[in-house]
Parts: sequence; C-alpha cells; structure tokens
Amino acid sequence: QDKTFTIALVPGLTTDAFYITMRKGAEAAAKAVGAELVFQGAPDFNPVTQVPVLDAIIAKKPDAILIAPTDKDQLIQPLKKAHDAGIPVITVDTFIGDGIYQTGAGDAEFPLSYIASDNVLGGAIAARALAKAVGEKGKVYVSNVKPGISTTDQREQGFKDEMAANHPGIEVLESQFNDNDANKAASQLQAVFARNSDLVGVFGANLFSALGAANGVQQAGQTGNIKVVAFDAPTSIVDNINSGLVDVAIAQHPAEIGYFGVMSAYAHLTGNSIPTAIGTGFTIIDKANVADPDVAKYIYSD
Amino acid sequence: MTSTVDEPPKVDPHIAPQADHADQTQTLIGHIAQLRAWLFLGALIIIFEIWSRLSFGGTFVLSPFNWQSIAIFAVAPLLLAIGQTFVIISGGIDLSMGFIMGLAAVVAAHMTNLAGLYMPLPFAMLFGILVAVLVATIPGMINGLLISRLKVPPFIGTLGMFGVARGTAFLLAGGTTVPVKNEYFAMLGNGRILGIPYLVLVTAVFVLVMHYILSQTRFGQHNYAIGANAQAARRAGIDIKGHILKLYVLSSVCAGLGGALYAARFTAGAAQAGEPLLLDCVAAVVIGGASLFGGSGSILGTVAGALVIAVIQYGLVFLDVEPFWQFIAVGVVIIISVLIDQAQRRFSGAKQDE
Amino acid sequence: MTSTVDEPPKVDPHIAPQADHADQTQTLIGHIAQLRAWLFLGALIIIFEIWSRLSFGGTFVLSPFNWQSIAIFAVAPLLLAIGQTFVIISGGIDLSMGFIMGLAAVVAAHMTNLAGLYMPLPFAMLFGILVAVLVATIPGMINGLLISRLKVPPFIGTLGMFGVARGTAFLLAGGTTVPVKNEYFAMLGNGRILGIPYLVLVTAVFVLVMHYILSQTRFGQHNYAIGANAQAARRAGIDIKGHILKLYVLSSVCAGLGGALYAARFTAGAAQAGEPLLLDCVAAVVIGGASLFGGSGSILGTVAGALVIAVIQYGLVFLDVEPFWQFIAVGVVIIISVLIDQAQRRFSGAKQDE
Amino acid sequence: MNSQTPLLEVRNLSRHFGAVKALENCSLVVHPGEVVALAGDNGAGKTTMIKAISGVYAPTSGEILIEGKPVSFSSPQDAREKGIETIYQDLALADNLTIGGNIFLGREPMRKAFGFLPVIDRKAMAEAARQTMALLDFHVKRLDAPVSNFSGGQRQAVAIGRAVYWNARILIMDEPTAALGVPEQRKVVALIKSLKAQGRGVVFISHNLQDIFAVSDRIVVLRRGIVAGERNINETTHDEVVKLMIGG
Amino acid sequence: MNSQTPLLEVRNLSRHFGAVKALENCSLVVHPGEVVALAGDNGAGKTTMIKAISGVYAPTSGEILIEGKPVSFSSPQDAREKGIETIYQDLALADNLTIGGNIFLGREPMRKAFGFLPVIDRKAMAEAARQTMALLDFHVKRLDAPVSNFSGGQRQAVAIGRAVYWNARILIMDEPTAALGVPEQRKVVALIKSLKAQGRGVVFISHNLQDIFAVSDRIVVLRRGIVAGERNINETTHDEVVKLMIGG
Ligand SMILES: Nc1ncnc2c1ncn2[C@@H]1O[C@H](COP(=O)(O)OP(=O)(O)OP(=O)(O)O)[C@@H](O)[C@H]1O
Ligand SMILES: Nc1ncnc2c1ncn2[C@@H]1O[C@H](COP(=O)(O)OP(=O)(O)OP(=O)(O)O)[C@@H](O)[C@H]1O
Ligand SMILES: [Mg+2]
Ligand SMILES: [Mg+2]
Repeated sequence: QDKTFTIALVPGLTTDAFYITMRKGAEAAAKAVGAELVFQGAPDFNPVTQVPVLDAIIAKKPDAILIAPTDKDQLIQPLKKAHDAGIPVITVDTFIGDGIYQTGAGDAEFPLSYIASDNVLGGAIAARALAKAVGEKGKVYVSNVKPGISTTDQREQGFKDEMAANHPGIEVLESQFNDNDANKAASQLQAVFARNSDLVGVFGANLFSALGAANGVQQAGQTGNIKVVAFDAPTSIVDNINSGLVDVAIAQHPAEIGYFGVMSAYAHLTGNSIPTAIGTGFTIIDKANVADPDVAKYIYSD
Repeated sequence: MTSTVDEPPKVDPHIAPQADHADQTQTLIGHIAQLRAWLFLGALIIIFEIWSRLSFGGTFVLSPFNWQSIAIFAVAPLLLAIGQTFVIISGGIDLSMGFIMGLAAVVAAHMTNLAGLYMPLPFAMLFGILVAVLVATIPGMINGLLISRLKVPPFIGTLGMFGVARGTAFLLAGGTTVPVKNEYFAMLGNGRILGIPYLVLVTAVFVLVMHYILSQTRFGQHNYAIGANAQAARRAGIDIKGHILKLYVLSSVCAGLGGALYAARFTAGAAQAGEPLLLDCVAAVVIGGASLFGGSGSILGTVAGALVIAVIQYGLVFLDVEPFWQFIAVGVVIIISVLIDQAQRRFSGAKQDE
Repeated sequence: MTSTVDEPPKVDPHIAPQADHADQTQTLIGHIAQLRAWLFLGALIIIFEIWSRLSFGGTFVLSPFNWQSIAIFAVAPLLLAIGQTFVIISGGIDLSMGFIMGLAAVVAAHMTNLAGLYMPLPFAMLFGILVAVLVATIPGMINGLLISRLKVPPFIGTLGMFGVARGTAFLLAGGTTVPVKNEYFAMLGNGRILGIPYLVLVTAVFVLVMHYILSQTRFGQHNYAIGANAQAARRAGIDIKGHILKLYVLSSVCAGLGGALYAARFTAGAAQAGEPLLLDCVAAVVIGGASLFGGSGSILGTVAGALVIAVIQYGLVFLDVEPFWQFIAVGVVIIISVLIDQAQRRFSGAKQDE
Repeated sequence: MNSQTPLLEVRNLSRHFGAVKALENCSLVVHPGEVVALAGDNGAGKTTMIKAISGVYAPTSGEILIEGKPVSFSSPQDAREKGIETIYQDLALADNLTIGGNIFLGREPMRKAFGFLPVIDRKAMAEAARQTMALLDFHVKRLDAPVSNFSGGQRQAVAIGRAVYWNARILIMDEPTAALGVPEQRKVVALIKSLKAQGRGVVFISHNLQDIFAVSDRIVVLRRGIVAGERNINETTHDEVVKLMIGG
Repeated sequence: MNSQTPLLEVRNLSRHFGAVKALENCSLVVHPGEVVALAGDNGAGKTTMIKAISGVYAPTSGEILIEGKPVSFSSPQDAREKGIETIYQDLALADNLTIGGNIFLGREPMRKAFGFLPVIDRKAMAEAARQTMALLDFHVKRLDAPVSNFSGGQRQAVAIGRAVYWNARILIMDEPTAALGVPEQRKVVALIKSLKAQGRGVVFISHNLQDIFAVSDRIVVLRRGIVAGERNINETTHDEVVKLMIGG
C-alpha cells in the first residue's frame, strides 16, 4: 500500500514522562510501518481540557486515534464523535466504559482495542512488592497526586484491595493527596511518620508522589526503615534506587504501549483483525536488577 | 483586589480618558476600544487560516466542525468568565468558581439520578439542574457574606471557599466521577438543532441575559460604580453590602450552570470539572478589556476573550504545533492580545504620560 | 492589579488609619497589626497542640522533628512568596514565578551535570546554581519590560510568561525529570548542621537580606510608594520604569533560587516543580498582611503567612484528618486567618464605617 | 434663630478615631431657610461633623434630629432618604461613569425598552446632566465621557450638581467652591441663596470668609474638635471669626 | 518684566488630548524673584500647562527653556533635577507613607547602621518633616502615621512642605491654598513672598483673586486653552481679570 496513514496519539496529559515515553514507542512503530504520528494533548489530566484537543484531532480526520481517555464515563460521548466520523479508536493506558470492547453491548464498546498495563493490577503488584519489602507487617500508606485522576485512583484502588485481601499483617493508613507537589508529598510523609513512628512503607502512586515521599523518608532519617515503592520509572529513578531512596519501582511499559498501539492501528487499517485487549505488563525494578539491561530498557525516555 | 465597603477611590488605568470635543468621535473611539478583543480574535483567525492553508492545504475557518468544537469548548470557561466579569468589574475576584462548578456537576449528576427514580426523566433532568444551581448559590452566599459583612478580602475569602467547595465536592462524589443515567440529560449535553449544539444555545441565551443585566440595569451600573470607587458608591446611597452578596451569588450561579452543563455534556459529574479553568476564565475577562483593579469590563469583551483562548488552544492543536511549543505560543498570543490594546490606545490619543 | 506607570492614586484598605494623638499608642497598634499573622500562627499552633494531646496524647509543638519538617516544607513556597511580596506591594502580581522556578530547576540540574564534567563537583554545583538564577532573570526581565515599557497589565504579562517559561522548561527537560549527579548538590539539599537543614539556613539568610531591602533601602521605600500611588511616585521623580524592571527581576531571582534549591533537594530538576505553588505563595503574602491592591505588606508578615500555610497542611496530616476534609479545613483556616485581622482592626479603633 | 422646630439638630456629637478625638460634644442647629456656615482651621473637625450627619461615620456619642425626630443613620443611604444631600470635600465621584451616571448614582431612571424590558434611561440621564450643569454655568458637550476626563473644577461642579438635582431639604456642602473659578464661585453663592429662599437648610463649610459672610445667616466655629463659638453673621466680623478659629 | 535671562520660559506650548486642545500656543515667562499668577476659569488649561512644565505631560508642540536653555523633560524626575518643584492640584501623595516619607520620596536620606550598612534615615526624615510642617504653622505630632490619616488641609500642607523643603529655583503651585484654613492661607502667602525675596521664581495658580493680587507680580490669564491676556499686577484690577477670564 502506498498511502501514508496518519495516526493520532492523545495522551492523558502532555507533561508526563510516561506519555512522552509512550510517544517514543509510537514513533518507532510509525517509522517502521511508514505512518505519520500526530501527538497532541492537554496539560492537565482532565476531560474538560482533553476533549477540545480530541475535537481538533477529529477535525483533521486522522486514519486512527490512539487515546488515553481521562475518564471512563466522560470520554464516551466525545469519543463516539470520532467513531461516528468513521475514525477507528484504540484506547491506551486507560479505557472507557468497562474496558471490554467490541462486544456489541452497551454504548462504550466501540473502541477496537485497549492496550495497557492495567493500573489496578499495577497497584496490586506494588502492594505485593511493598508487603514483601516490609516483611508483611506494619503501617503503610498511599501518596497520591490528587483525586479524580483515573489512573492514579486505580493504582490506589488496586493497592488497597490487594493489601486488604492478601496481606493481613499490613495496615493501610489514610491516603494523602499532594497536588503533584513533591515538596508537599515529602512533608506529608514526615507528618505521617511523626504521628506513626511504626510507619514502614509508602506507595508513591506517580512520579512526584514517589519522589517526594522518598525525600520525606530521607529528611526523616529513615532511609532503609521506611520502604518506598514508586510507580513509573523515569531516568532519575535509577539513581534513587541505587542510592537506596527508592526500594522498588514498578515500571509500566509505555514505550510498548505506544508501539503496540500504532502497530494495532496499522494492522486494522491494512485490513487485519486485532485483539480487543493487549496487556503490556510491568517490570519490577529494584537494586538487584536495576543494572540489568533487560530491565533497564523499561526505564522511561531513552 | 477587594470590594469590601471601605474601598477608597481609585481610577482604573484601563478607562484612560479619551476625551474629545466632538461627541461623535468620542463615541466611536469608545466603541473601537470595546471591540478590541473582537478585532484581535479576527486577526487570530485570519492568521490561523493562512497557516492552515500553507501547512496542510486545508481550511481552518470554513469548517463548521471546527466552529462547533470551538463553541462547545468555550462554553464552560465562558460561563465561569461571565460570572468573573461581574466580580472583577466590582474590584473583586472569585477563585472558588472552578470548584463550585465541580460541586454543581456532582450535585446535578446525583440529583438527576435520584429524581429519575420518582419522576419522568425530562423533569428529573430539570430538577437536577435546578438543585445544582441552587446548591451552588450556597458557597456564593458565604463568599458574599464573608466579603461584604466580615470584610474578608475577596482573594482570601474565595481561596478559602476554593478549599471548602473542593473538599465538599469530592466528599459528595465519593472521590470519583458520578455517571448520570438520563438520556434527556445526555441529549441536552450533546444534541444539536440546525447544527448548533443545545449547550451553545443555552449559553448564548444566558450570555444575553447577563449582558442585559450588566449594561442595562441598576445592578450593572452600580457594579461599575463600586469597582471604580466603592466609597463614592456608598455615599451615593448604594447598598454595597447587599450588592456584593448578590454579586457572589450571581457568580456562583454562573459556576452552577457551568457545572450542570458539564454533567450533561460528559454525562457524569466530577468534582475536578472546573479545576483547570481558573486562570483561563480570569484571562478571558482581562483579554476582554477588564482591569483587575475594577471599574471596567464588559460581557461582550469577555465573550471575545473566551473565544480568543478557545481558538488559540484549539487552533494550535489543529495546526499540529508541538505540545510544549503550544504553551509558549499561547503565552505569546495572550501578551500580544493586550499589546494591541496599548497600541490602539496610543494611536487614539489617550493620555500616555501619566 | 497593575503597576504600569499611569496608575492613579489609590488608598489601600489594609492601611486603614489608626490615628492617635499619643505617638506611643500609635506605634504599638501599628506593630500589633504587623504581628497579626504571627499571632494567628501562635493560635494555630496552640490549637493543634491541644488537639494533638486530646486525640492521641502526643505533642505537636514540642517535637523538633515536626519543626524541621515544617521548615523544610516552607522553603519553596516561602522563596516564591518573598518575591511575590515585593511585586504585590508594588500593586502587581507575578503568575510566572512557579514555572520560572521549574525552568531554573531544570537548568540547575543540566548545568551542574555539565559542569561536573569539567570542574570539581563543589564548583560545578555553584556554577549550576549561578547559571540557574541567571537564566531565571531572563523571563523576569521580559516581564519587567512588558509591564513597564509596553504597559501590559502584570496579570496578563506574567500569565503570558507563565506559558513561555512552562514550554521552555519542558523543552529543556525533554518532558521528564533531569537527575543530578553531584553528591555535594545532594548534600546541600538534604544535609543539616546542628539539626538545621542547610536549605533552611540558606533561606533564612536570603529572607533577612530581602527584609533589609524592603524595609531599609530606597528600593523598598519606593516600592511601597509605587503601590500606593504610582502617579505620585512618578511625580516625585522616581524612575518607575526602572523600578518595575528591577522588581520583576528580583522576583525571578527568588524563583530561580527556589528552583536551584528544589533541584538540590530532590536531586533532580523538573519543569513542573513550582506549578502547584502559585496560589499558596500569593496566599502567604496576603495572609501576611499585604493587599492585592498594593501599598502594604512586609517580609516578616509573609514569613508568618508561609508558615501558617505550612503548619496547617502539615498539621492536618499529623492530626490524621481525612484527605477531603483537609481541603475544607485548609480553606476554613485561611479565611479565619484574615477574620482575626478584621476583629483586631475593629478593636483597635481603626475607621470602620467608610 | 427662630422658634420653629429646626430642620436639623445635632446634639453633643462626638466622634473619635482610636485615641484621636476628632469631634467632642459639638452641637449645631439648622432651621428651614437658614444657611449655617461651619468654619475652623484645618483638622478642626468640620468634615468629620458633616460625615457624621450624612451617615458616613457612626457617631461615637451624641444625637442627630431631623425635624425634631431623632434619627440614626447606619449608612449614607438612610441620610439621603431623609432628604439630606452632601457634597464631600473629597468629591466621591465614580470616575468611570458619565456626569449623568454620577448624578443619578443609586437612583437611576428606568424606561421600558420594547415596551416591557426595564432598562436604564441613559438619554434622560444625559439630558438632566446637561441641564444641571448649565444651572452652574457649565456647558458640557461631552456627556458620554467618564468624569475622569474633566478638570478639577468641572468635577467639583458635578458633585454640586448631583446634590442640587435631588432637591434635598438639607444640603451639606464641604468646601464646594474651593476648586471653582471665579464665575462659578459666584454661581454657587447665588444658588445657595435661592435654596435658602425655597426654605431649605444649608450647612456650608468654607475657608473663604468672604463667601461665608456673603451667604450665611449664622456661623459655627470649630476648634480642635469642639465648638469654639457661634455668631449671627450680622453681629460679627472677619477678625472675630479668625480669632475664634485660632483661639486668640 | 526685566531684561535678565528668564528663569523659565515657555514658548508656544500646545497640548492636545485626542481632539481636545487643552492648550494651544501658550507662552509664559518667569524671572528670578518673580511671582507669576496663572488664572483662568475651570478647564482653561492651567493644570495642563504646569504639568507640561513639570514633565508630567509631554507637550504636543512648543518649547520650554530654563535659564535660556531649551529643555525637554521626559519625566517629572528630569524637571526636579533642573530645580523645578511642583505642588499638584490633585496632591499626589503616597498615602501609605508618613509625612517624612512623602517629603523625601525619591530622595531619601541614608545613614550607616552598624557603621557600614546603608539604611534609610527615618529619624532624620521625621525631624525634617516636623520642622517643615512647623514652617507652615502645622504642628504635627503623629510623625509615624501614614498621611491618609490627616485632614484635607493637612494633606495639602504636606504637599506644600515637600515642594518648599527642596529649595527649588522654580516653584509651581496649583491651587495650593484651596483647602487651607485662613491662618494657613496667610502663612502660604507669606512663604511665597519669602521665596520671591530669595530670588526664586514662582508660578502660582489660584481662583482666589485676593491671594493673586497679594503675592503676584504679573498675571497670565488663560481662556479655553489660549492666553487671553497678560497684565502687571499693579496695572490691573479684579474686574479686568475676571473679564479676561470669561471673555467679556
Ligand atoms: N479616618 C480618620 N482616621 C484618623 N484620624 C482622622 C480621620 N479623619 C480625620 N481624622 C483626624 O481628625 C481630625 C479632624 O479632621 P477633619 O477632616 O474633620 O478636619 P476638617 O476640619 O475637615 O479639616 P480641613 O479643613 O483640613 O478639611 C484631624 O486631626 C484628622 O487628622
Ligand atoms: N487627561 C485628560 N484627558 C482628556 N482631557 C483632559 C485631560 N486633562 C484635562 N483635560 C481637559 O483639558 C481641559 C483643561 O484642563 P485643565 O485641568 O488644564 O484645567 P484647569 O485650568 O486646571 O481647570 P481647574 O481650574 O478646574 O483645575 C479641560 O477641558 C479638561 O477636561
Ligand atoms: Mg475637611
Ligand atoms: Mg486645574
């Protein structure tokens, strides 16, 4: 085929290493198949700012849209517009409806595929890693960005559910919201620790929550005593793991998500059928394996 | 930034004198100043059109889809900006509008669902919207009382309410989004008539009413007077306390309507619905010709200001500018929008030196 | 909210006359007004202490750990608030500080790493900090020029720069965080001497210097005059354009230092480092006794304001308040902080009626 | 002085600002058709007195009676409703409004647009503004310009015009002629005389003894917050008044 | 008029605001030791003229010469540096500063704290404020109160005090006595006489013809932006001046 397909990728927000890495994977795939990638998003993880971007993308009638919907309910109608215009939609990282597509039932099953590492599962994996690191007992809490962000909300959910179900020795304290401010996240860790001297671990549900919580542990002089599990793995995480600030990082595979996203879209456009869900999995990074090139390749943005 | 009653005289730099012996010229220049934001909007559209044709050979301005999208996009920030226009003209500011909008969105969603159990869906929808707007007036009333009676500066009073409304909205929403199950509500949010989305129609009517209130009623006239010189207004016998109370209720009604329409459009209420709109809505008012010192501004200017912001943000995506460069471009365009004002002022011979 | 040169006279409601025939009393009342934010801080701490003892039998205020944590927490918002204090007293506002801070953090990280290749690490660190602060002055200079020469209102000029600095910072950072590899830098950010974190020491010295500049130099005196009546200041022969330029450079230096220290503390630069601090830093200034209309405010007040915010946010976590209720509590406390001001004013016999 | 009930009576009024006793036990009576001058050095308390009468300041103590009935104004609105119009020394104009807008501030005339929609009648306001200003010999063309465009004296005239327009029973004027040109000063003096002839009461503050002697029936002299003396105008001289002011 | 180089000369000055010709081809000369009164009806252009001289407004056209040398002020700062001090009709005080702060605004005295650290010398400012105000017969105690606490006349005195303090060669006063009490008015008149005796030049705007005739050597009358006439004071009368003003 000699037509160059244009594939749009709309991230949850543009100012996040996770999505920037996803873009790199997508670009690699686009290059491989000779498609053109358009990357456009909003600065906030919020439907109110994401939908206009989506509209502008639809206006240009790309051949396919990959999108990380900022809400599972609120993006249904806006995405339907794309679907109605005949543009295939694939959701990446997050989903609409219940994430089960092409069933012919309900009004949110029209996307072709959901390609992601499930955030709920990610939270559960983080819970397991933290439980193991702290020896299955003690107090932990979730350091989270702000309420209303579906990805981080799901990670928190997965974390709490897993702890409740399978780790009876662990008490999960109230979550704390830091407004994506590492400084506030650090202070919150210190406050939680000042109140609970038996705090043994914290799960940072996104980059700055983890970065801040890790610094809070350091400021509190508890490095090694309070375990830090971080979600996402930007380059700075390597140093943090090496220096012992962060004990475990749960790396999603954004580059893979982007890569598979474009590949799936291309496959669909060229008349092939694609699976309705592709899980990309996680990599658990800690001091023991951080130097391993097989692991290091999942560190974002290289 | 306060409209407490002991505000002393001040003259706004934006109503720089443009005197004239001939009434005609005076009026003309006055109108051009009002039109400035619209002129800028026109220039912006022309530039985008040229850019669009050069860069990918398509049209920007002639696509009805683009205009529908931009109009829908502008609805929420515009509704907030309308309320903010009144507040800013009075010399105040309302930082809490974004979360009052979120609160209203959550309430609208809950109430529509709840009412749907007891009455026909169209009525349930109306009931939900009504209750949402009514609930929104509560924080507005508290803002107004704090500012008028207890003389809390508007920035602080509404910043406090920012937190209170935020917390309340998230508590009501249980920290998540509240989906609405009401097909009429969804239709209101996404349907259109003759190609014009209902949302845009509702907003247009609302804007007209607000324009009437600001430009043709005593309430509006007093709002300008209070913003220019609260002391003079008080001495003239205007009930400033009552006015300010109404003012913040009015702005929360705008936010409440914004929240209800948000819930209709996204068929879900979310506490964070209005969070990203705060700076944009104030910027729309200022680009529309108001001064944060109070005393000047207009609804029509604000409409242009809101459209300027919507057109830039939509247009830059449409023109496929890199996201980080978009930040820069939006910033530059905002500055230029006001520079034009300055140039025009100089040209029209307004006093420059002092 | 503008400090362009054609600002007309205005009197700030916050410097409500508190006249007195006896000089002594006058001065005393004046000082109490200045101390208000500190008094509120004291009250807040006492309440938290009682609450803490009642709810779980432990102390809040007697724990040095708590104070170290709060002090470190307050560093970044305080640095921004110090710059903002100058700007707000002059009648302006600087919305771009947060992203100038982010820009500086990214530059500090890159430059420290780069310099580390060519010079000993301690020098590389100093070089990185220096370059970061210098780079930060560029947007400050542009802000100053826009506002003083081109008479762009500060809200719009700095909102534009908000976008420009944001875009630039993200471009430089490649959208991600930039890790710093320099142990001395990390030590600066996290080490302490006699239990006092270096960051807090550096900030304390900086605050003292800024207090000196605001309260004891001509620059400071002129800043107050411009905020109260830019016209009068101009007629008195003050070079307002030059002053405003320096002012916004000063505020960007504060942001630049904040960014460099951020990079030191987190051993990484991030473009979004200062984004969440905008409202907090303005709130600190206003709680500290400044008016957004300009003409009043002080560094010592701002320090108290920043501590009030830090103490509430830290204390509510310490006291185990539910997250959504924290939003509400912070809002309520912010409002109360100013209500006390009003009560004190009434009590001290300042004019109330007009 | 005559024996009918006074239009306005102020009894033992005090007003303190913190420790500053701006006014201490001051009394004042104005009968219908009477012009009472309030004189005194700078800072004597004249402005404070009239602000207390017109509801701007709440008195610290003392009583105000209108036509024999005690009143207590909690705002200037109350005072205006009782027929008291005031021209303030510091003007108090809304600089962004037109002359008409200022004259009618708080009492804007309305008309029905399209037969049903109430809107502010700006034409009526402009016309009234033109007429009122003409009464003071100001012939303004720029009726749709904000008052910030006008000169010091022109603005003063707007303030006078506003007070005059509303046909108050009691007119209080704080240095109304201070910024006015010579012909306008004369016009204001003539105006006060005609108000007097209509049986209204006028309180007139001025530092210009000539003007005071030209229009007043009685003069009350304040000194450092107390009443230093009260004289019928035809029983006193410039020199005596000055002596009262400076406390000779 | 005499033949030495004038201290200040204004040649064919015009200043327009948009279409408003506030000033059109006006000229004015002030010699050392001369007091020139600028008179005219409200809106005649007096304030505009002196604002052009003191660097507040850039003239639309025309020339200003100081001691025979053409100058072009781009700001009031330039004018102050050439020895021109101005009292503005609309005062222009920084209301949040003390009297001393206002007098010294832009030229604050410094001292060294701890022998090395330059700080503003607030004590010296307060002392100078006290003395300067005493010169005008104002005996202020509250030297650390912001000027917003003072009465209209007291504030006027601060503005006069500032201009006087700096020993300007040329003093421009826009209705300086308008808000002042009788004794203070006399004090200002005496002050102007002493400035004159010291060989300074004074431009004096007033609507009070008595004051004008008491202190001026010459009177320049403006009418609607043009010079309607110029008279030596001892060759004219009140009536002639009024006629010039209103264009009889
Ligand atoms: N709001 C205020 N706060 C404190 N002191 C005040 C206030 N208003 C007036 N004063 C003081 O009260 C006294 C009386 O002031 P007032 O304005 O009544 O004088 P006045 O007689 O009108 O003088 P002038 O002729 O100068 O206008 C003065 O000493 C003044 O400084
Ligand atoms: N900034 C301005 N913008 C527009 N018109 C102005 C401005 N300043 C003054 N004018 C107009 O210029 C003319 C002259 O004003 P100016 O203030 O010089 O008068 P004046 O002689 O000082 O009068 P007064 O005795 O009332 O103070 C007036 O018609 C006035 O309305
Ligand atoms: Mg007075
Ligand atoms: Mg004048």
